[in-house]
Amino acid sequence: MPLRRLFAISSVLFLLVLAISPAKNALRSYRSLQRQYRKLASSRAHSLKSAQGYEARPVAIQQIWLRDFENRVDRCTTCHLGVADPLMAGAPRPFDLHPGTPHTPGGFDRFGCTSCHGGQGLATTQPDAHGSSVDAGPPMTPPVFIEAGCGRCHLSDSVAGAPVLSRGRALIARAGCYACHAVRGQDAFRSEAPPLATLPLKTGGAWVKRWLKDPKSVDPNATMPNFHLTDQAIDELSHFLFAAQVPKELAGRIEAAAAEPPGSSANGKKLVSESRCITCHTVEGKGKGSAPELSKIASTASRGWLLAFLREPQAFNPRTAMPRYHFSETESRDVVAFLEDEFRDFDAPKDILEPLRVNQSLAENGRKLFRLYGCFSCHDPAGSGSEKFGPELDGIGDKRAQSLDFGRRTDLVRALPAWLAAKLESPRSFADGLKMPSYGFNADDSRAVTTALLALGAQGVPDRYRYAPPQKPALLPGGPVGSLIQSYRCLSCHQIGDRGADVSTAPLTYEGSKVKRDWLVDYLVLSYTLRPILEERMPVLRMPREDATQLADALESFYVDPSILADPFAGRPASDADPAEGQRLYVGLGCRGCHILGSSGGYYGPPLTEAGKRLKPGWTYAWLKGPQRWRADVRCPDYGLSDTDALRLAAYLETLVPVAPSAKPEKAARGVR
Amino acid sequence: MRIRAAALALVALLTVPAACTRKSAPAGAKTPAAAKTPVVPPPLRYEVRLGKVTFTHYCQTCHGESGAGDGFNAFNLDPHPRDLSDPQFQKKKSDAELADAIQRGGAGVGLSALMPPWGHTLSARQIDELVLYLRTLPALRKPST
Amino acid sequence: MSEESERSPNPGAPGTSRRDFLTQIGGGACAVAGVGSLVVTLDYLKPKVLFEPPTVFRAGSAVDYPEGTVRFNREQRAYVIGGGGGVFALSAVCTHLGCITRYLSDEKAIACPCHGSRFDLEGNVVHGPAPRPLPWLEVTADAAGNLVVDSSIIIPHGKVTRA
Amino acid sequence: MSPSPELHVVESTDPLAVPRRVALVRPDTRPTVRRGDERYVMTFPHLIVREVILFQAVVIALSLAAIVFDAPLEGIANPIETPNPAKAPWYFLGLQELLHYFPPIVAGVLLPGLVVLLLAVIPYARINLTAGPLWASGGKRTALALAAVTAALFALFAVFGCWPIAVPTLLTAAAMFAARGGARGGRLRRALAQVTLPEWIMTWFVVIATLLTVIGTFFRGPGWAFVWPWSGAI
Amino acid sequence: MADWLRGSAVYRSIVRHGTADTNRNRSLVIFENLFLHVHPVKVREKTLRFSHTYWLGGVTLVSSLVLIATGILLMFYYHPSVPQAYRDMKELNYVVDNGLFLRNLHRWAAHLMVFGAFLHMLRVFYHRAYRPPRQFNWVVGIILLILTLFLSYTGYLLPWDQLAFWGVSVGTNMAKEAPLVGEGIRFLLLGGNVVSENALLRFYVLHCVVLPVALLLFLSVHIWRIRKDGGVQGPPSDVDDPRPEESA
Repeated sequence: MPLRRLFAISSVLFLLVLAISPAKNALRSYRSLQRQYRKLASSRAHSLKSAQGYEARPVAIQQIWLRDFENRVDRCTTCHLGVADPLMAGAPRPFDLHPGTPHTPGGFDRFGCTSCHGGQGLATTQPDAHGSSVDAGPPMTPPVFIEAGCGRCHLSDSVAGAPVLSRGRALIARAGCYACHAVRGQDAFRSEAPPLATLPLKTGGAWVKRWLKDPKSVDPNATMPNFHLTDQAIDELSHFLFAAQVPKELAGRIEAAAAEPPGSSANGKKLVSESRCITCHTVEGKGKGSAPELSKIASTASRGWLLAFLREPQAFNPRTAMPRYHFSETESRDVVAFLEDEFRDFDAPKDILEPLRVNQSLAENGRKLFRLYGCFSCHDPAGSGSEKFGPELDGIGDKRAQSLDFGRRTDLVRALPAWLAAKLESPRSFADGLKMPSYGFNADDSRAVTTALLALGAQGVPDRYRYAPPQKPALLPGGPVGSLIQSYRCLSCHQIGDRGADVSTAPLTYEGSKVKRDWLVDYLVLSYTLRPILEERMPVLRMPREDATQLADALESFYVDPSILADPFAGRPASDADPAEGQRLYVGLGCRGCHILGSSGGYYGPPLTEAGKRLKPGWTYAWLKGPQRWRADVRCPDYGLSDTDALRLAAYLETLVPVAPSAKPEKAARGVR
Repeated sequence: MRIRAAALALVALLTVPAACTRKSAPAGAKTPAAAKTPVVPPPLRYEVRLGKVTFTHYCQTCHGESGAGDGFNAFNLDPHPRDLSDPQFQKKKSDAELADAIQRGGAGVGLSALMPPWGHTLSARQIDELVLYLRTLPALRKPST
Repeated sequence: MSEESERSPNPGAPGTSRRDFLTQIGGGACAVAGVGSLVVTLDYLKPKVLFEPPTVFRAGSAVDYPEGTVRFNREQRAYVIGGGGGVFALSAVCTHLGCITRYLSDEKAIACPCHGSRFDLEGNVVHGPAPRPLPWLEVTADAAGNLVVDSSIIIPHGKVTRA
Repeated sequence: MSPSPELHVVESTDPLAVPRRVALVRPDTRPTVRRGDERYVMTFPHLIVREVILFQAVVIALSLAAIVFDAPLEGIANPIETPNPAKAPWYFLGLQELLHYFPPIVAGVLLPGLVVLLLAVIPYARINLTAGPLWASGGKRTALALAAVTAALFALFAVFGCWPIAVPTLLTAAAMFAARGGARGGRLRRALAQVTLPEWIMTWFVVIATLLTVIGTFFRGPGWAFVWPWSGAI
Repeated sequence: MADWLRGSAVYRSIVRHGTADTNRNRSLVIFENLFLHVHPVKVREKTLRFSHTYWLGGVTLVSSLVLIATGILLMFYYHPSVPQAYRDMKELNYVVDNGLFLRNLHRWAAHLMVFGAFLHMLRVFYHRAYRPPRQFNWVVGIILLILTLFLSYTGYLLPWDQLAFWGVSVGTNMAKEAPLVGEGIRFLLLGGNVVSENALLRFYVLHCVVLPVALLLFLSVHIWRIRKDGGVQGPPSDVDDPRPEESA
């Protein structure tokens, strides 16, 4: 080809090729989107001036720069132009107003977008920003897991407004994940799983094998996961467990108890129903509790063990939630007799409680398996040392899909949430030789746990953004009062400060300011139903009166809140505050809609029939001034009462004392149904 | 010979249920799906979901899960709680009126004091969300009637 | 291309105009590409996003500024001053050569450390090389009295904001 | 170089040179003898325009590549999380592949150092300057030496299990023997017969380097295990 | 317009010859231009043939020119500091107009330059163009090849992504194996024992200043030597080509 023609052609090509990139740049999609937005917004504008304002907006990249929040840059608003503009409510997708949440629309300049939604804030193209293309940055969190974003900053177990996250965190704690996996801030976690030292005297070889095969099939409340053991492994582990040396002292107790004469099943039935076991345990699935199912307990544990355990549960498992009931020797025998008669698995083989004759070589293999599967993490945490058995979970929420090992699971979407869900559902399906057991989470549980896991970021957010609700100090005295609180396991149901479980609606933190001491003593000795609709009720612990007095005195003197006035009437008699007017208020405000008073009233709040005997007026006053202050999610509405009105009502309630202090407990004791 | 006969019988035994399941499986799969479709409520918008949470927590005890005024505490109450899922009622009341009734309670709008005022307990936004959720109740009601 | 045509370019030869045309196309395309590259390069060099502190900043509430209060905002290089029955803001950049001035609380004056310019609390030059008074910056107050200063907007002297 | 080099008399073999000229040259200088009327053209425009076209062609090719293929950019560097496999840039993958077979000191330092040294001394080595075809001088001794060296090299690489070197070594040796007496063969064999020993060595080196680089780039997956490029594990 | 431009005093002070329509003016184009001055006024027609050199040296040279141009532009948006370096890549990608194009161009040109240099070396070897008097230029070429590799390698770290970090970690660990000096070289190169911000800064300085200057220096020598050694050298059949005269 002649040189000049070649030169002309190549020059023109040169020009054309060099023009491609600027042309592509000029046609970037955000530009046309911004022009569309201008048109849409100005057509929606209420005034000519604001329409002109929209029209005049330049086409440019928008960004939210959060220097103090991990130096985050979110350019989502380059396309999502209307997120903070009320005018754009209901507009088509990239332009619509962001739904209102605790942090929006007011908080965009503090939180940006990616802090909740994930994705790549720096990107200005949709596939890269949303992380939908293969090697783009971090993908967006799918909307079902959106609460994972809350969990990055909100570090408490329970996060108000994030029910899925809170549930996920609770499930993780209950499943004992922290026993094997290290997670920041959970170093102190201890599983409630029982030590296995007394197992040879507790149950039989057949039962242990059944249990190891699938704990949930034996007890639906079991927290122990299914390790999918082979029959041989089960056999070896059973031999190892039965080879354990039972501590002499406990063995003595169990054997002595086994030798005792049988008790009265009929009396046992009455005692069980009074003791409200179903507050924690379930019986054939009835009851809200999550403690072991009782309906087959007699085919799980030997009579001697049950009796010895019932008399002092903490000697067998120092971490148990089970309180110590002060049954007399006979009473405890009666209770166990009832359990033996009624709560038995009648389909179970006769020899289910026969101890296993130990084969030492199998037991030796079992010992290896016990280590191999990390059983010690839950059952013998002291023996596990400081090393956690499983890989640490911190940062799992920021893992990139490319760095995950999908192994055999070619069926999965290559994304972190899918991987986590599959890990939870069938952990062993990824490769051979994996040890993680399966927990039998249902779809909802699995979603909640995945949400909580996605909240575990690689780095903690800056201090300014970290939020944990203010720590309520937990006063836990030592000495005799402390050991009483320990042995009655008050914290299994009640909260003190931030310690303890949330089963009871009555935290003990300010109980001394709330209830009158004399009432409390009586109540501790023989508790009765305060809130008829709740299934979780205070059990009758058979507390001796001196214990009750000691506890009540301690509550009276230590567990007080300085903001609750001891005497709201300021030294004057309560009648000065006009209780008659208070009664009128009681009617006028509709309190009877929820509270029982005398023979009528709603079935929701606690009965007020004997409020004057039970509640201190200072508490009543403080409560009426704002119930939510004392319990954030309480349903009792805040009426916005004036001081005078609140005082009048308090005075009225103070007048409510039972006419004839008859024995209530018969009516209330409904126990096991 | 007997072994072979036994094996044949076994094979037959195994194939018959297999054949049956193969036939019945698609049919069985179809019917529940077809029956299910109308029942599944449409996915709720974010604000409405928040409203639902508030409703479940504060209102359900009296107004009932579907808003029909059949909560377990309703039998105590006279007058009876309002049936919120009634389309006639919904048509009559504007959003502002509903929000006002929630905020100031029954007594505030000249009705029964048994409906407490929630203005001090719930934020304005929560009340707005609640109203949004209330508006979805009539639609939820239809399949059950 | 033959040897002869190169040695003696013949204006009358039939190939000449076509060859010139081709040369012009080639040269022209190169020139356009060159100029275009220059333009694109200049556009490339123009930053499209900026990481600069916002010129608008919150200065607290009006009640924090009783008469005579002077607060220096380091990042925004501005004084927020309570005076004249309200609040106003002054740029802290000396009008002489751009040094950052200092507020001398015991002398109630603003002084520049570089060349000794002095200003009073309203920004007027007391003495020194500074040619102009310190500029006043826009201060707006909302209904609750929260002050917002925009250091990018200069307003006339004496326009005090009252909450 | 000795101070007074020996002089050789060389006859110009150019038949066009009339009258014949005699040139005196040293063995390490190449005789440059005018061969007749060489055609010359003006640098401008002939060379310059070609250069401009070359420039444009390269830029066009690069631009098209830049528009079609994006430069790779992975996640931000994370010193804790090693990608598997961790690969060096492609031009070092041959080396990295060598490291897989040999102790680091050999593969990382000795071999590359040797290669650079050999490359640098090429123009100073006599064998390169005389540059006769491998089998020019009969060749029983050459054949023996070649077989011995090949056997030694093959044994060495085979001991290390380095088949990507051992096998091309054998193949090259085979090609070299095939070239023996190729002057009377077909076109290919005639061409082979003209190849000098340094060229054989360079070819051997290029084949090995290419093979190692290709294997390192496309056939190595997690744990530097051999994978097929289409398995997606690279 | 064009005529007026050509007639102006300013134009004529820059371009001191007339239009290139006579051989005299064509010669002047070469004489008067610093950059074209490396060429002789006349070249042998044979050397213009594609098969003579395959233009491989030219391809390498053009890639290096593209690299210098795009590299300078990229430097405007690059901070050699640890989280920022990576973020700057993202900025080029998403915010800077044509930034991604320039980065891609730089990357592919770098690969082309390494590849072109290898092929160029092979071509020269097989064409026996390393023979005297070109032996010195061959060595310069080897140095250029090594410089090119180092330039490419130091540039590899600058994006500070996983690919860069681990590529360089692996590479520097190879250097560590050198006897005696290996550890020291690695320590000097990285400015520490691990690939860190120090290493990034050092690689940046090497990539943007030290190595390019060295490359330009040796490149000048390389090109100057081509001219001095009698122009580009073709395939072995040209071995006995006459040495061309410098001017006709």
